Amino acid sequence: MTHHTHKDYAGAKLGMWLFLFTELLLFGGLFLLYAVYLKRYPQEFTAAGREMHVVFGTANTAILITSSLLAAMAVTAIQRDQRRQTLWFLGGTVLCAIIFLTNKFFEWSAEIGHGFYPNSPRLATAPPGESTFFSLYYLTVGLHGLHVLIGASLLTWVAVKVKRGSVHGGDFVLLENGALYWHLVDLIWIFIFPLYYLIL
Amino acid sequence: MNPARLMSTTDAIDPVFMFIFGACLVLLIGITVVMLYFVVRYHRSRAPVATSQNDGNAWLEAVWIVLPTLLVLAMFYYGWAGYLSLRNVPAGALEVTATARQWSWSFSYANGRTSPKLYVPVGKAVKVNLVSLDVIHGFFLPAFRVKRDIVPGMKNYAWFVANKAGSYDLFCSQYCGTGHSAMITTVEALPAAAFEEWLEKVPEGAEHHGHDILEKYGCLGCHSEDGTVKVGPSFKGLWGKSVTVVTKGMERTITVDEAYLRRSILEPGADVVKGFPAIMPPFALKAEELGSVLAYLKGLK
Amino acid sequence: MSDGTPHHILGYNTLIKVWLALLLLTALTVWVAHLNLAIGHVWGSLAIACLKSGLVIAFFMHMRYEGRLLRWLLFLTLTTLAIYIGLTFFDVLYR
Amino acid sequence: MNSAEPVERGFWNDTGTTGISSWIFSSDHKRIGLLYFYSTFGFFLVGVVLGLLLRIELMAPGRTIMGPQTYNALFTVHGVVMIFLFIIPGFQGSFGNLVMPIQIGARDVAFPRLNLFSWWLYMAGAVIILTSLVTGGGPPDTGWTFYVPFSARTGTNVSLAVFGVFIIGFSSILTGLNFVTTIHRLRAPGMSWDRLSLYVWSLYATAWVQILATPILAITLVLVMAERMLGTGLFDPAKGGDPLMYQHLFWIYSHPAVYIMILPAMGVVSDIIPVFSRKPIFGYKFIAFSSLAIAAFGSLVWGHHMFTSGMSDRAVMVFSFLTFIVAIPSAIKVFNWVSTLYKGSISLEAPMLFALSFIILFSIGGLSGLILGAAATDIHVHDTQFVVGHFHYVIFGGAGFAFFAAMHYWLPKFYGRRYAEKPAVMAWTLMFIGFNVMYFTMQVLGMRGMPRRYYDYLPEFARLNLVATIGSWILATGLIIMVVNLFRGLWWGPPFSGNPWGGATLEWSTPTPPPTENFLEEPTVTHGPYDFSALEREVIKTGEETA
Ligand code: HEA
Ligand code: HEA
Ligand code: CUA
Ligand SMILES: [Cu+2]
Repeated sequence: MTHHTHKDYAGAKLGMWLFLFTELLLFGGLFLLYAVYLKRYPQEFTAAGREMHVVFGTANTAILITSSLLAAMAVTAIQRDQRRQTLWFLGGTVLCAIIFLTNKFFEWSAEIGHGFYPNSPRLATAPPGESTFFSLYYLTVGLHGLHVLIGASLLTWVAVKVKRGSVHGGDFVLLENGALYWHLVDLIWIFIFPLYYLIL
Repeated sequence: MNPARLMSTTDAIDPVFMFIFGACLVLLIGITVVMLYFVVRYHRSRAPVATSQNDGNAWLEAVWIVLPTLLVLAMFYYGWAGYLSLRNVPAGALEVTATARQWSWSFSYANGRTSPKLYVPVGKAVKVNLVSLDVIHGFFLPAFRVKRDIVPGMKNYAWFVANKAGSYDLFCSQYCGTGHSAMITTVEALPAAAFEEWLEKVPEGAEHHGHDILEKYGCLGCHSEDGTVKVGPSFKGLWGKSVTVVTKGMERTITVDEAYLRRSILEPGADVVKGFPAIMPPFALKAEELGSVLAYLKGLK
Repeated sequence: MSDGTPHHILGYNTLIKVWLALLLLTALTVWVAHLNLAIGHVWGSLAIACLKSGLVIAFFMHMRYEGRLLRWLLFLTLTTLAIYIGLTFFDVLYR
Repeated sequence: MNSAEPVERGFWNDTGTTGISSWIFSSDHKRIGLLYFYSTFGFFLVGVVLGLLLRIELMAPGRTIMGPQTYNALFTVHGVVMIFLFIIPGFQGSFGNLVMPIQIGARDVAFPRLNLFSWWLYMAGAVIILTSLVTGGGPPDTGWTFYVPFSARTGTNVSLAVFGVFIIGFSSILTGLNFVTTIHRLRAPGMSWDRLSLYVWSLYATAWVQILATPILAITLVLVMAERMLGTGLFDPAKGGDPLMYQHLFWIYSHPAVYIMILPAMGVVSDIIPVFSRKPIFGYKFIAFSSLAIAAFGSLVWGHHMFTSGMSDRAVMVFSFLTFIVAIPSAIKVFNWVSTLYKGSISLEAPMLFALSFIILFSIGGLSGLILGAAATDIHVHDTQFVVGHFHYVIFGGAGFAFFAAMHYWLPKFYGRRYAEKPAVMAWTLMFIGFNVMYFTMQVLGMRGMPRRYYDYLPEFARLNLVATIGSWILATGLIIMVVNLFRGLWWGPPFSGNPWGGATLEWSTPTPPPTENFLEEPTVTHGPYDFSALEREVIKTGEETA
């Protein structure tokens, strides 16, 4: 009864895009709060932004952009039916994701070590807006990190399918959709970066 | 809606209500009557086949888009105008601060007088500044059509004027927890002279001092003095009674004495009387306040 | 594919050019941030971020080669978000 | 299954496997639809019992059968169950799934397995919510709105309940995107956009609301959890947060959500009225378009829940204005429905009775919404029983009655058996009377100033509260008769086959019950959904064949 006589490629992509829209709006709620609190506490946000590690942020931006490039190249490769290249590109993407998360881990350790985390004693004595900034930062970046994790797992799974040959030049929606998801992760970071790291 | 002629908030709201309500009633009756007429007239027993296959008419559509639009625009306008008169406090209004907490009211006046009821002079506009000590509450005076939420950290206000002496209900309208429905008090509108007299009167007598403190801290919102069970146990006859309490998950029976009461006030979570939710917040009473409260409770038979 | 949608294949060269542009814009936005243009630089960084995301969407995500429907829907989503934020500001700005 | 006459079984028998696993692991949209139907309707009955208990408590002032804390938990759970477990997933999940793919001539939805996953997510969320009632600090007592700071402070099990709602939100999103894709991609040849039934149009509009609004709820609930567990303080004034921002975020979703509830209901009514009047729907394009307009403008009006909150006056003006604008597409629908009756041939069978009473009850609810939408009058009735009356009129009188209409109209199609007509009409009569006695009284109470979420009230409100409680019992009697009659009919009643209502939409052209892939051969659509003249020719033709 589930014999798929035809695979609706455009339908699958439409579905994926719709899902990406909901992800955009999910983060949209956090950006909305950011906008409101930036309006209310411009000085405090600037002060808190100075505590951020721009170097980490910039490095991670470059890493994500590169990973996005690799994901896009993987799509090109599979369209040309080059399985080996596809796997290399996907591997690169996942590697970037791992580096990104490792960076993140060190960055968070440093920040938490300095006493910046929600409800921390240090923030309790700081002006109200700073605690708001850090709470938003941790929630947004944490949620983003979760998406990096999901995206990387998704791409690994797709890579396995490519290797097994069930995703190939004639049927690669899965890879394309996985890559779309990955680009979304990049897209959101593109906004997180200036809003949290560059509010100097 | 000329503010000079405006006598009260009630006068600002009621005509708007009448207008919108009336228009809605007319529409509803119209729609119902037409529908019932069609149902009866074109019932299959009378009309075995449909006599028309008409599936639309652009003119009709235009009519019932434009007319309702005009109607709702009028409703919007009057609604907005009425709202503005609730927001613009007349000059020279008497200022009172309402402090809301779970689950009691306290009203304080410029001269430092505080009261659990809102006393106001007849015929004079009163501006009430709304302060919350914990969660969101709502300041609701149905008789004056006034309502405003009391949000912690925000400076909300409301105003009204009582044109007739009397006692009016004051409700907490925004859900605030177990005692929400018990968070009610009254507005007491007194003739100007009587109000002045009340305002200057110093709360009397040391023997009632304990009662005043209970009132000040809002204890009476949850604990009655007459034996009725509200959110918490009643104070009446409490002293010397033996009660079952839950301490760290264990039940035990104790006799109410000074030490127990003291702990219950300063550290309410320590022993919770069985059958009541553990929701009372700790109250940091000053030593002498605590003393007179305990003395007062002892005498409350 | 059975529905016969033509698939546009993006060459590696194009992708790498886009990547370089993205890195450049990242450098630019870090540089702009150090110029100390007060609050104005929030708008500057946001403009650059929009440009970058435009590139990602158009090329990496192939939006340039998609039909009209997807573009419309993307537009719809972004408008919706803008409206959510915009109408909230009627409260925040005038409170 | 012991009726004398044999009944064709369609998709019930088609699959090789049997037993429970052929249901809960099936990706057939009809089976998933019935799964949704039974689970949501089950929760509806749970919510109904809770509502009844609320009314008994309010029968007389003071303590009647429970304490204040219990009451508060009860209305919270009642609201959460009714909103998140019944009415939001209910329509899309059950009748959307059952009917929509057939109406567009598809074999299934675009992502059948995702569809099943949605149901599983829904069940998981429901189980989590139920768990929250008996674990931790006990059932949440915040009201279904979860307003901070109260929800961040209360000791009850809010975090878990909120997490359950979060999961259900996910399920709703997936259903929405599945339906949009299905309607875009899987229409049968000849099924142009102007031949879609109005029910499908309304589901399409609803699906967009689900996609564009639900993510905001998801993030808001995450923030409430973070507030409680991490102390992020984003809504805590002591830490620089703003409680009103929570309300904005909550209502950005929850106002559009009321249109998730009502739009499919409007679609059902738009489908039923022409069938039982034997006349094309009046103003097809306007009704279809007004569904989209409601979905679009419905996203702009959330602030009308916050008129008294201390929001800026300018925002009050903007949101009040937009609220009135969104009433216009609803007005368009009502006028077109009534006009459809004109010069028709009206038969008052159970589905039609529910559909017609929908118009009246929805109009009362919607018109009272206008009183709430005007800034001045909302100040008086906000957070009173008037609001409770308003939303029960639109949700229960509107969406609920349309749900009942759909049950009587479509379920026989999927069971191949039908209920008895007389008890159905009697049940309807009782429900209609009981409903108005209860909720109209509550609106009067609200205008007199009785606040909502009040466990206890002043003596002056006693008489009307008693009346309302009696109304709830009349309503309950009607509902019991309806449920018993309907299910007895579906399981053991006389056979139902062919096209007894005389519908012209595609589901009436497949066998009853439909086979697994809905159509014996892929249909080609040649006429509109309400083209009864085309239908009459077909009926005569098939009549000859069977003769
Ligand atoms: C199915 C659900 C549903 C629907 C469809 C609606 C529809 C509407 N609602 Fe309602 N509403 C709720 C569910 C719903 N609502 C809920 C659950 C709450 C409370 C939440 C809580 O606090 O717990 C609420 C609360 C609520 C409030 C906040 C009240 C308060 O707390 O103070 C407001 C204020 O504007 C409002 C307005 C409206 C309006 C204007 C419509 C309009 O869409 C109605 C349009 C319909 C008509 C207008 C009637 C039909 C038309 C005619 C009969 C023709 C003639 C009409 C004209 C000339 C215009 N609603
Ligand atoms: C879909 C939505 C929906 C529905 C259908 C209902 C249905 C009912 N509601 Fe509900 N209600 C809400 C949604 C809904 N409600 C929401 C969202 C709130 C706000 C919560 C909050 O404030 O946070 C609310 C609040 C609310 C209150 C206000 C509480 C307060 O503010 O103090 C009250 C009080 O009377 C009430 C009562 C009822 C009653 C009596 C019913 C009636 O439908 C029930 C009628 C009863 C029956 C019909 C019973 C008969 C059936 C049986 C006994 C079972 C038989 C079964 C079999 C034979 C199988 N509800
Ligand atoms: Cu205070 Cu409700
Ligand atoms: Cu609303």
